[in-house]
Amino acid sequence: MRRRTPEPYLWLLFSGGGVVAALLLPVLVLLFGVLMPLGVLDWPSAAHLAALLDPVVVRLAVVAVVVLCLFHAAHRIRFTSEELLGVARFDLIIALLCYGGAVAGGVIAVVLLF
Amino acid sequence: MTTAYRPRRDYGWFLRNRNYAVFVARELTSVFVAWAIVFLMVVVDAVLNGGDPAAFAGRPWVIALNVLTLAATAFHAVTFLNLAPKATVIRLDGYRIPDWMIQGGNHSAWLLVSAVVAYFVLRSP
Amino acid sequence: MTEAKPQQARQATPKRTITLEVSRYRPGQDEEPVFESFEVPLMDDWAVLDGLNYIKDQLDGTLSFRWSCRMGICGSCGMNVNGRPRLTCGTFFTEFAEPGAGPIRIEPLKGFPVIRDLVVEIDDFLDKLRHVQPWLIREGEELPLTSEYAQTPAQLEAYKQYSMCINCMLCYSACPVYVLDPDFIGPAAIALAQRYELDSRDMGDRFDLLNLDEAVWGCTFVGECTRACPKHVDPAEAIQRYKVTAAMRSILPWSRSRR
Amino acid sequence: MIDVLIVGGGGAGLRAAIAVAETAPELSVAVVSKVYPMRSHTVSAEGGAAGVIGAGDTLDEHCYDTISGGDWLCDQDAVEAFVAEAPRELIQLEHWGCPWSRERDGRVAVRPFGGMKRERTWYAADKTGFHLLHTLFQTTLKYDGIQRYDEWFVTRLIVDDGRVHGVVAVDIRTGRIETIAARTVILTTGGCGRVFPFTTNAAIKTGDGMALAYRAGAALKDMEFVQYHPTGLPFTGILITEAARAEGGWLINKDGYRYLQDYDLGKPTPTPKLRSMELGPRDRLSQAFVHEQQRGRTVETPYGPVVYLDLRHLGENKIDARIPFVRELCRSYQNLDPATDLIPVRPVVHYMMGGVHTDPDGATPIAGLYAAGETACVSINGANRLGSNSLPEILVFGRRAGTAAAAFAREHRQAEPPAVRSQGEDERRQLERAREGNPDGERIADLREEMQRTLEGAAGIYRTGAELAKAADTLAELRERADAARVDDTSATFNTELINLLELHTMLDVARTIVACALNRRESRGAHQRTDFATRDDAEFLAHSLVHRAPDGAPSVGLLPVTITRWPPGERVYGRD
Ligand SMILES: Cc1cc2nc3c(=O)[nH]c(=O)nc-3n(C[C@H](O)[C@H](O)[C@H](O)COP(=O)(O)OP(=O)(O)OC[C@H]3O[C@@H](n4cnc5c(N)ncnc54)[C@H](O)[C@@H]3O)c2cc1C
Ligand code: SF4
Ligand code: F3S
Ligand code: FES
Repeated sequence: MRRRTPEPYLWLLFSGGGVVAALLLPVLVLLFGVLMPLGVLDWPSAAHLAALLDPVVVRLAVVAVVVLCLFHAAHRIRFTSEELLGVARFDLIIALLCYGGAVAGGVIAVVLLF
Repeated sequence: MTTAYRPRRDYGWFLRNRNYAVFVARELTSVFVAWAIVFLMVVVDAVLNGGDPAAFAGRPWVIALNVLTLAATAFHAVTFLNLAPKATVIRLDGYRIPDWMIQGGNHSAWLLVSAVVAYFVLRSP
Repeated sequence: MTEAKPQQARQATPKRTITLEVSRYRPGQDEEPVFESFEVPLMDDWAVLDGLNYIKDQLDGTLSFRWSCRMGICGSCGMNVNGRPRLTCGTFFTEFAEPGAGPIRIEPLKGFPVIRDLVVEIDDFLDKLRHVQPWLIREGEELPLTSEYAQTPAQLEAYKQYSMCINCMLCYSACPVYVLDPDFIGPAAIALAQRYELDSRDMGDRFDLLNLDEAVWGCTFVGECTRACPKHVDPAEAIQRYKVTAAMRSILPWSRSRR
Repeated sequence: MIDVLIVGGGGAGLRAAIAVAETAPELSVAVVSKVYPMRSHTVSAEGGAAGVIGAGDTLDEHCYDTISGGDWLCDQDAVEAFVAEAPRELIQLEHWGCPWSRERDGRVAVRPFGGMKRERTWYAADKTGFHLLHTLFQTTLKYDGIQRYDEWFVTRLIVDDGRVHGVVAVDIRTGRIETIAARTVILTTGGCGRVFPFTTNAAIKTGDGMALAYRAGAALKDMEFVQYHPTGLPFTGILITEAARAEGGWLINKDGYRYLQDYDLGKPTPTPKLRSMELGPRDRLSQAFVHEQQRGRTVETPYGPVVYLDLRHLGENKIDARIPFVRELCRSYQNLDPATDLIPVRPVVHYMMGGVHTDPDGATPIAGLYAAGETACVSINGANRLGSNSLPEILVFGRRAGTAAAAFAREHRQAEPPAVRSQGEDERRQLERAREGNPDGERIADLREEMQRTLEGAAGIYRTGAELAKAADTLAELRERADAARVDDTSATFNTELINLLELHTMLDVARTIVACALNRRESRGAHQRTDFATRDDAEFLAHSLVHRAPDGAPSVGLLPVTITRWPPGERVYGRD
């Protein structure tokens, strides 16, 4: 029996995160990060936004988006840094740091939202 | 007899050809993805815990960074959705659905999702 | 018979010449590869390989390189031409000969140890091919040698593309992951595994051979392997498809079916 | 000591290796090849492999096509064995995974081929040889017992007292010269097209195995029969497969006229008709070209006169489905698209009917020495091979030679005689001397070119006694000059100049036998056409040429009767019925 590898699971999270990030992030950054601060659009009222976040499903979804996107980023950062800097022999540490960061982000999101 | 020459490690490989550079750029969009999440969490925090999202988002450096982030996440979206057919070969009747159809579907989904999100956010109460 | 003598026609009045900068590495003589320049006739229908043969035949008999079929099918003449992995028998001077173009640089395929001049070591690559068990695996009783296993054109089509690999290794040379980490099983070997995995006649299961950090999970989808491949095998696709298969198999361990 | 040592990693060699591994797993088997096996020339074969399978076809018809195609110079017992076993070999390949092209219902598809009365040519698009070789190679990887010596060049057979004992070989990579002792040796080194200047053959086809056997005292058979393929691309000599004509391509001259109708090959029809016109045998088509040229109806190009192969009426879809490689080759190497343009073609040296004299089990008169594939002459090809008979030949006789050698090795377990060591030492000294270099002599390439020109001039499609006699002298003299050839490369590592020198020597030996046999055969038959003896002469020459190396190194030619079983010699009829 060969050693089991966690890569399939990490890759699934990475791919899911990639899809979620691709579908959601550009529009959110466009609205909240660019158009509203620049005054092209008005900020919606805090109450409206809070209302949007009110249902539990939405909160859970936000947590999922956060976790997936962070995993996506963590996965790519792990591999790219190893390839660019040639530090693949420290893979275990790098992987722990990257995925650890993603998990931490998830925890913070839970704390914020619930 | 191992007299073969083993080339030294090439630290600048990603500068050797345009495609490599595009690849690295694609991978580095992930840093912006991470930042986008951080930024959105700050906004969420402000919304839920009584802060002013506009104050943080309005700082010049944050706007500048977000303009870059917009470009990066859009680039991420385009590349990611374009590459999807490679992993998902779909066959109907034994013949393969051409890549452009799958890509077209992905991009339509992206537009749709974006429109829905924008609608809910901007719908005035 | 008065037949034309192609060999002579070949050398008929070259209009111009072109410079080939050829990487030389002579063990025991050179510490590391050095470039040597040769002037060769710039003929319209010459490939880079014809230029190298001109050097070997007329200018310097000590230049070493591999070639055989000169028709893009044996896979032995892969080299780095102006920084890109190419089959030299299928790369023509006309591509580089616009006025003002510099010399053509010819180096051994990147990512492999250099035995001499343009010849690289490929045994490790062959071990990788063998690792994926590239043969048809059957279980149970064999058909007698009087009838074939049926396979419809559509079933053939499902793996055909991955069976077109000529083992030229251009994809390895193009893949930064392989060049940085030679343990990576690499594009052609995984495409070959897929060639059998997707063959309707094959009953084998190469999950344990492919679901490894140094097999499909080593690939970060640079995609350059596919761009380099002269036979349109699309190894990048083969790998990404197996990633999906392997991931599904991992979360649904009971799903043994491969298709 | 290795039980079965196979020299050559092409189709014949790999098939032999598997046969040994399967039938005699307790024996040791090794494949020595001067290139990695999947680079062997079998990889270039395009069109297909003949084997009776379809309804309405019979073994007898395949026999008859082969024998009449070979102008009655085939040994009919060998042909019968070959035809009977070909289909099971092709099915065996299928069972090993070969991606044969298929009919809609999943059965293997067959296509027509030149000189064949029925559709019986199996194909894998137009990369049949490629798929066949890779399937065989990948299948050998399954057997741990098959050892490989990749990129080792065999320079000598060790023969003592009428029995083979092994080979001497150079490891090209390190330059190490080694004696490999073996109980049996199978030569599967392929053909020798490179003795001619304009050939479809890959660079490695230099007739090494023929020369090895010849020098060791074995006979070569029917060496005068050199096949010209009618459709090679000018300049490169790259082959445009006969499948292009089988799918409906036309040969036209400079006036757009399907000229084959003028040469007793039938009447033009819009769709291909078996054994007629463009589907006639290769010797007759190549000869027709020469006559067209003499009538001034060919087109002059910088690379000699050409006619055109017209595929335009087949349409893009059919071309892409059936002969995609033809399109790929035309686009890359001729800068034209067969879907819209005419392809310039001319006859090109393609295949060697002759080779090492063997019986139908591949055995040579030297005990323990076998040969199979293009390097051997069993003989099933006679005076002219039919297209698509060679791939099944390498399978059928590769397997037979493998099995026979295994049986021999099992029964004859000899001890190593002292000759092994002494002959090995002798060879080593010679090779080391060659590697010391020689700054003076003539360039290898120049000598090679002179040899090639000599052969093309004298032993081309049409030959005369006077020219052949002159060529024999030129070649004898070239042989001497080659001993003093210039060698600059004194390195041990990957010394390809040394290999080129060794190949020049083998080619010269082979070239001399071709000319000697051609000179001796005072008749015209199949691919051997003498303008001074223009007809077939069954009374004297219904016989194989057998050529031995005389003590002075010159070839000495004799005759051996042809085996006739059921098909007495008759007229070769194409396009009339
Ligand atoms: C372009 C082309 C197309 C063809 N198409 C068809 C077709 O459609 N149908 C058909 O039936 N036939 C076809 N043929 C003919 C057929 O391909 C060959 O006759 C057949 O492949 C020969 O196989 P082989 O195994 O005998 O030799 P090869 O495949 O030539 O193998 C020879 C082997 O011997 C090794 N070797 C040689 N010398 C030495 C040495 N000194 N030391 C060590 N190793 C050595 C080489 O490395 C190689 O591995 C075609 C031929 C050509 C040229
Ligand atoms: S996949 Fe393509 S590039 Fe890679 S070895 Fe095969 S043919 Fe060459
Ligand atoms: S270039 Fe390399 S990283 Fe993957 S997609 Fe191709 S194998
Ligand atoms: S020489 Fe065979 S692929 Fe180039």
